[in-house]
Amino acid sequence: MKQTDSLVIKICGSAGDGAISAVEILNRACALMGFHIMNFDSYPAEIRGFGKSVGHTRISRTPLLTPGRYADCLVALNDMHAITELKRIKPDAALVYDSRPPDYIEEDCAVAGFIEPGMSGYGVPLRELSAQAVKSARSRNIVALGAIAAMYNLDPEAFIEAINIRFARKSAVVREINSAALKMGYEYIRNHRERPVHKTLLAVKRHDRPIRIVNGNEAAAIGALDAGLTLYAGYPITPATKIMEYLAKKLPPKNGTVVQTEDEIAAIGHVVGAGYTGKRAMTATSGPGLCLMTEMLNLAVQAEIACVVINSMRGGPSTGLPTKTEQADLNLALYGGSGDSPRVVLAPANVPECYIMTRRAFEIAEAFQTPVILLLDFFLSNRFEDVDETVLETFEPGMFKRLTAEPVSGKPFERFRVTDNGVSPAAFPGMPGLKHAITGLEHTPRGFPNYEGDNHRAMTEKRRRKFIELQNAWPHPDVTGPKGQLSIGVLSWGSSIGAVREALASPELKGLSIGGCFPRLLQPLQTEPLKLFANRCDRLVVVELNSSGQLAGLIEQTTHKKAMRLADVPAEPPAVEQIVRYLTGVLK
Amino acid sequence: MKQTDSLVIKICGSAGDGAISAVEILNRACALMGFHIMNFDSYPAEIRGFGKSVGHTRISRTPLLTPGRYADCLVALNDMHAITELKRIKPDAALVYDSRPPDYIEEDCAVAGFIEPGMSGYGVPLRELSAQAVKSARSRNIVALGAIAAMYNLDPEAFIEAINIRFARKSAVVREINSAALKMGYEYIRNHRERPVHKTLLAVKRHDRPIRIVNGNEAAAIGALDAGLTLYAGYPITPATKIMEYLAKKLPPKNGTVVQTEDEIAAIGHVVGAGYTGKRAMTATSGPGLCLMTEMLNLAVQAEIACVVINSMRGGPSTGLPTKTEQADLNLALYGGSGDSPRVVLAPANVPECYIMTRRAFEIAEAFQTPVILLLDFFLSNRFEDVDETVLETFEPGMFKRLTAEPVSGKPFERFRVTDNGVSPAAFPGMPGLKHAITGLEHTPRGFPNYEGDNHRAMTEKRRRKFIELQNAWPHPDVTGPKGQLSIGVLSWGSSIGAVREALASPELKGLSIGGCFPRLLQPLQTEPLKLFANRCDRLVVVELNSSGQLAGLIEQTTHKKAMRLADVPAEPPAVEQIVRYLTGVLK
Amino acid sequence: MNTPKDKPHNTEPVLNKRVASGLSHVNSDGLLNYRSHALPTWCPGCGYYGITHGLTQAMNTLNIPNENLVVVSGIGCAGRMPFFVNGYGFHSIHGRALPIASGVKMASPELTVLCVGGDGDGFGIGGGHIAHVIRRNVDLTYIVFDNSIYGLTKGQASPTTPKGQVTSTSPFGTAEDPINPALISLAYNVSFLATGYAGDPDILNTIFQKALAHRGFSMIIVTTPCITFDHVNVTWNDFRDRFEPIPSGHNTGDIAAAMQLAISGKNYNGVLYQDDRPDWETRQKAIRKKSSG
Amino acid sequence: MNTPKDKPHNTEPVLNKRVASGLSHVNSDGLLNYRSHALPTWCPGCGYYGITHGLTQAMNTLNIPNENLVVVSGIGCAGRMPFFVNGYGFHSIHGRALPIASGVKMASPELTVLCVGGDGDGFGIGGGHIAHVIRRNVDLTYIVFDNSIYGLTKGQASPTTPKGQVTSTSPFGTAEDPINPALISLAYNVSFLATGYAGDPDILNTIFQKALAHRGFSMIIVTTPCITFDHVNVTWNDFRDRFEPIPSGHNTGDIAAAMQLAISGKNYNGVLYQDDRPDWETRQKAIRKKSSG
Ligand SMILES: Cc1ncc(C[n+]2csc(CCOP(=O)(O)OP(=O)(O)O)c2C)c(N)n1
Ligand SMILES: Cc1ncc(C[n+]2csc(CCOP(=O)(O)OP(=O)(O)O)c2C)c(N)n1
Ligand code: SF4
Ligand code: SF4
Ligand SMILES: [Mg+2]
Ligand SMILES: [Mg+2]
Repeated sequence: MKQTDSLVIKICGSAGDGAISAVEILNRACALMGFHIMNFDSYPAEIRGFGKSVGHTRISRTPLLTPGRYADCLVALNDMHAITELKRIKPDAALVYDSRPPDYIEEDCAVAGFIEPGMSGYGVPLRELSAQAVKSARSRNIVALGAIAAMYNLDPEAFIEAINIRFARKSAVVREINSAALKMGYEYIRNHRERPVHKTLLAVKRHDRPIRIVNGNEAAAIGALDAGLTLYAGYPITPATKIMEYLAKKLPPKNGTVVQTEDEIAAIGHVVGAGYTGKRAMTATSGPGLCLMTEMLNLAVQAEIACVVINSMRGGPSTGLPTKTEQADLNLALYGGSGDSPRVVLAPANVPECYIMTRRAFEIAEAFQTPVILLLDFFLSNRFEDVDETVLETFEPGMFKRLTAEPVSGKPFERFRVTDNGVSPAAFPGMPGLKHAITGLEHTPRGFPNYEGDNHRAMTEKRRRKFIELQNAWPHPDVTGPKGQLSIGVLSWGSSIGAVREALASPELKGLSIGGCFPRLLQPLQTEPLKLFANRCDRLVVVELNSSGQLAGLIEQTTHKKAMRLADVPAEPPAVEQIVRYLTGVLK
Repeated sequence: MKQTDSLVIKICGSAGDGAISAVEILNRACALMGFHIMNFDSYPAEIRGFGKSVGHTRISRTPLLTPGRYADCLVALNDMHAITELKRIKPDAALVYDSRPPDYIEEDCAVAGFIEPGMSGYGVPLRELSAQAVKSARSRNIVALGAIAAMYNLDPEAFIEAINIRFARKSAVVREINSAALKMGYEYIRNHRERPVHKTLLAVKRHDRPIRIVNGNEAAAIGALDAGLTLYAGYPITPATKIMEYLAKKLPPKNGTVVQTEDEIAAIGHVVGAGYTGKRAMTATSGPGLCLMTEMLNLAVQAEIACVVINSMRGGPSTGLPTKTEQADLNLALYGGSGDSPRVVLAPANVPECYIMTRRAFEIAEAFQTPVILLLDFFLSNRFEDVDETVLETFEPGMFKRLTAEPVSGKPFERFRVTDNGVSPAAFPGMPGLKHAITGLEHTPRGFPNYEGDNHRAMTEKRRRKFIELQNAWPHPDVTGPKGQLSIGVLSWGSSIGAVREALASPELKGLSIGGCFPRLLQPLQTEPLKLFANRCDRLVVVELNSSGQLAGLIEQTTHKKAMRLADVPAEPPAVEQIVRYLTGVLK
Repeated sequence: MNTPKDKPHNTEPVLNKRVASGLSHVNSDGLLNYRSHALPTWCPGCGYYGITHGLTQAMNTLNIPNENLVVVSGIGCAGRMPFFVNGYGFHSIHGRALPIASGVKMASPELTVLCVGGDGDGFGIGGGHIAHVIRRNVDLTYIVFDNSIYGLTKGQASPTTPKGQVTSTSPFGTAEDPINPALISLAYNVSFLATGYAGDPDILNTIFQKALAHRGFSMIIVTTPCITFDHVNVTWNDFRDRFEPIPSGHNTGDIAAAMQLAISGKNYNGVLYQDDRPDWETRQKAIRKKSSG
Repeated sequence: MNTPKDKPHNTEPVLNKRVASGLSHVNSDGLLNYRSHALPTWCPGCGYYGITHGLTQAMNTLNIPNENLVVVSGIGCAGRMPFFVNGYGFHSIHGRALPIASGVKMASPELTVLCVGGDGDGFGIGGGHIAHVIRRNVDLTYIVFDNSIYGLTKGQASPTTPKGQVTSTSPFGTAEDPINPALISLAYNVSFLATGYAGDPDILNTIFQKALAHRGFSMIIVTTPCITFDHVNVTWNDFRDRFEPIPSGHNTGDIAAAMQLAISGKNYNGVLYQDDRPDWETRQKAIRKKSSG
């Protein structure tokens, strides 16, 4: 019986088998016990009912950086689908399967036939026990959860609490019979196996603070709510739709408005209109939608209007791979606009950062009167993490503040006054004494169209200058690893940072002269700290999920140093193992 | 009386004064005499009738690289406007003005009052002579042309020929009275001045080949026609509209179709639809329109469809400066698309190249099954050059050829077969035995949607690989200057190349250890020759009309060498003088 | 990393044996002639099967050469159609099927071009294009699969969702009034308009035949249930009763009368309007003649 | 390099003395209250002056607080309007005035939001947005300056250019049928529709007053000549005769009757349709109440 720090569990079934909801209960139970969790399920790409669903979660004593790739335990609610998951389990994994499957499952389609030496089979009569508890096979998933509790020495009471939370709105009977199903699975393992425990997860203290289990989309949506969002305008697109669906429930009670527009151009149009009146507004989309927003974002740059856009990336180009993760929209976010069109680009690395950086995005947008694009991706949008509520509550607003104009009598108002830091005091419709018109044409300080070179140059410079302050005020990129000269400096961004950090902490690389540098602010890039880091490194490696090495190019521009690219498009989150292997190879 | 190689003439008036059409005749006359010309007029930005028009042309014995900035001769058809042009003349310039202006022109508004020492005033009773010749002041511009012929020792017969061409569709009387007006101006100078000649333009041989005077827009349009364009779809936008207007006249007689669509998305949609059937189709737009096309261009990348887009750049961002030149859409052309979305970007440097590269663009698009973006700009679109017709006639098609599939019986057709060079044999609707469906989703070689990592990686690589062949087959960037190590290597692109080449050939810089490197193919960038050049240079300077240094960034990524930026947004073509000054500064 | 390399969904088609044998009677009608070998990825019970059935029948009757058939679609469940038709297909991007199909037809007028898409694709993001294809009268047949929901993105409101309906983006009911696509198309002055419903493939068959034969732009709006994401508006249950035949005596050449039908509040199964003004190609021929004259 | 640094066009406004004195009688009507100090950049003789005149009169009568007035426009000659109005202005991008104006109103419902633009801006590139603002019934007043031409880009065909008209992009005449924007707006189920013409600012004044008072989306289509680029379709000469008052007895609450007027081939000067369904903000209030209940 091994002890372990973290445990990866996969529950696999057809849609309708309850794989995903079992993992939800498992997450909740583990969070109640004080564990950290990171959960990233996979759904069928097509709508039709018979695709494979895999609930995948990792449970750990310490905060998690990735959901892990290989499972310690695979639960088969559907044997056919479970078989295809066998390549993603550890050599010593446990397999939970129905020991009395229905007759129609053919011999060679039973997952139990695939148990290899080193693995442990845990046959449980899932269907039968479920039938005993709830009079149908529907709670097989709950029975399996009971088995898991027994196999990993987890407190069944926490599971029952989680079941009660999960079925809070159902009848007491539902809660009771499902609790019974859970206990049956638990007792079955305890009573029918000599060594019921597969691995022991080292115990932890229960959290003394409230814990929420949220994914990146929810965290960003909550961030927007807490920022005082007035208007959300959006058009459905995977993986961003859930942000709108969440806000559609939560924003109206706060007197805000959610509008589903006719397309993405209208969505960003609404946001820009709202921003122009000084209100906080946001939209969320994915690559194809961001393409359509570029013209309007340019208007916001030229007319200096605050707006926030979340872009959750998926595989591309074009419609691409709508339900797979990728990080290939960086170039579009940075450069997707005609003319010199500087806009702020932020990329959170994990779920809590989705919250924090969405809130911060509104401040930046307002203080610098600029569009801010937040880059999430399918992985980050959909992965669940346990989030300490204090993270949400202790957020300190006001890192950046809007500068509002005061009317000066006799002096015409200069909405676009050329100032040292490029920021001009703003005014909004409704304010007396500060009336003005804004335009997407180049304009004078007062906002009138003007096509002269000197004015254009001054205004172009002004718009660029705004970002120097941001560059200075924003926290420097996280730098990890030994001090002094490094053999390799590894850079990464967004949701890939977790895998890189986990790789750097791995036994294979720990102690080697490798450091990491992880910027969150991708435009304006913080040139000085990046150069400092690059100068300490013999080689630079940039890890990202795209094929051309989009951050790598940016790093090369900034540091004038070659950046090796671990740029891959696996249609899934980066593998820690691949990063370790690559870096080991570079060192050789 | 100075001799000179080239002569810059400005004719300045209100709209309606005929400044622009006088320059047109002047160009034609000079081309007939065998001179080279480069002409770049400026119009009022607003529609209303009383803005300033400046016809600006340069005449030279040798081929021209820029239209020059400072005039040898300024003709004032409107004194008020001409006064504002005085800052753009040479110290020894001649000023042609109406020596008997109408009474209502106030004293201090007469341009003659601004003649400085060193300048030569050429008072001509423009109005009176015109009245004598044509019974109205309407031909003052032609009278002024006569004066110019005399002042620069140019053959008046060539002017009369040019007048006849210009008024070919008018009555013989019109041609005669205008010829008379011309002669009056000519004789007036010859008879009333002791030293009629201001400067002598060294004589040249008449061309023995037919010469056309075309601007970049026309050249590109003719290129598309000669390439066998089937469909032009476009939406009006400055400075690209003229391409559509030209083709609307010329394409229908060739059985083609011009469709003015409801917006730019529909325009590129039509082009992609036509390209999908194997026909040659094109659209032209400017920055705001290109923004709207990015999503569809991505579809063309993913579904591997040939299409050609001309983007004529203007000042930005957003609506920006619609009638001013700039080179700030490079980033958008390179990177404006979600996902890894490689597309070809070409930038011609002058008018003949607009022709050649448009024709070539169709070949590239077809051979590599990809969108091709041609970057022109306001300056290149609107500047006229004399083009030797043989340039057009000697174009050799077939540098790149389309690979068409043959049906193989029993074997399903693989439209997206993974090949060594990334190019898969294509097939088009109507071909029996090769039916297939294409999609913007990631797909298998046969074109079916597929979301697996291995397939996605293979297809992403395939799409990138196509450009290696192009990179190799395309002529290397022009490299000028001394061999061996250089103090400075100057890079530039598009319409700015002319000014850089002129600067490098200037007396101030000639003979110094400065070289130039001028790529036309901007994506894929030709890495090896660029690195080779960069390695020879102590310092790199990139000259371009944008503020962030868009090509400079690309060069840094490619060469891992810092690129100094002469990146300016003057709202006009680059000044040779500024480049000379900058480079001299760098050398110090 | 949790998205394991599973058996590819919807990849190279496998002609499932059971389905193939079940389809053998259909095959005897020659229907498979216009079916590709890929099995539809739609939910079992989706109305789209009925539409497809009507369409394949129509093409079968008209005997359109497969290699001259091009099906262009946008994105959505409906947008998957091109993969299931035996011809050339272009599954393009969301909302842009019409401009692309127009480009196809303008550049290669000898092709038979069919355009299909959902209500969101057509009336939401793509709504700006319809008026202009109609103005040009490009010879396309455009079939809108109107399930009054965004199917592929899992159940958001569409421009035809009734006011007040609860969807995933309108948990308290939609605030917008729905559009009347038939009336709008008539106001755009469409040269052929029919409406129908997925439950009667045979009538759809006759409608599609007329539409395909029409020279000019033909639009067919087919009401169809999304059994997965709409349980209140369009369902198989109450569906059949909603539709009635075009009133006898209706003059399909009378656009005002057609507009009357469109605002009557009733749902009709058949052709509401048709005229024979010149299509785009005919107009272009006139322009070409003029231009060279 | 040939674009010399001339005196800036259309830069910080100079109140030309002669014009100012000429306007003094206007000023005595208080009209300048809603005129900015910038002089319009339109061609002398353009119909837009008449529309502006009618509009300033209407605002003057309604006495809208200047600082609560927001004029949002797209791009085009018409789009320059915000610079000439004494209020807040947003000269945005081509075709997107409606979504932006909607965002303004949704976020700050206390503002009076006016939206203006040309026929190309509104019915060409922006045509896809109209149906949806109408579905939401956002409380905006949208004035379309319909000169049936693209003015600012120098004379290309627009969606309302009559078929066969020679323009710079249609040297052999346009091939497209024009749209009927009034009919289309009614088919979209607009809650207020009026038509008018630039030659009668006084009638426009009364129309604009009604539109501004209407709670919900109001649309006013104003026919106006582009004297610079259209010498055949809409010109001052034949203009006045084309328009007639709304027939007495017309019931503005009857949408079918309004559609009759819209397809009659005649041009009317007045309100064709108006109803009082709840506007967007009212609908949102209901949703907010439900959501917190
Ligand atoms: C530009 C863009 N925006 C959004 C999406 C996401 N998307 C895909 S299909 C769809 C709507 C589908 O609804 P509908 O057109 O009615 O087709 P159905 O699925 O109902 O057949 C959306 C919003 C996209 N693919 N591209
Ligand atoms: C995306 C985009 N495409 C094209 C243009 C160029 N453009 C500016 S105004 C205009 C049309 C103007 O016509 P209309 O809307 O009728 O206004 P008008 O000038 O007649 O008042 C066009 C095509 C642009 N600014 N932006
Ligand atoms: S989701 Fe709805 S529209 Fe899509 S296939 Fe399923 S039933 Fe049909
Ligand atoms: S071009 Fe036409 S629409 Fe524009 S200002 Fe002049 S007359 Fe008016
Ligand atoms: Mg639908
Ligand atoms: Mg117009």
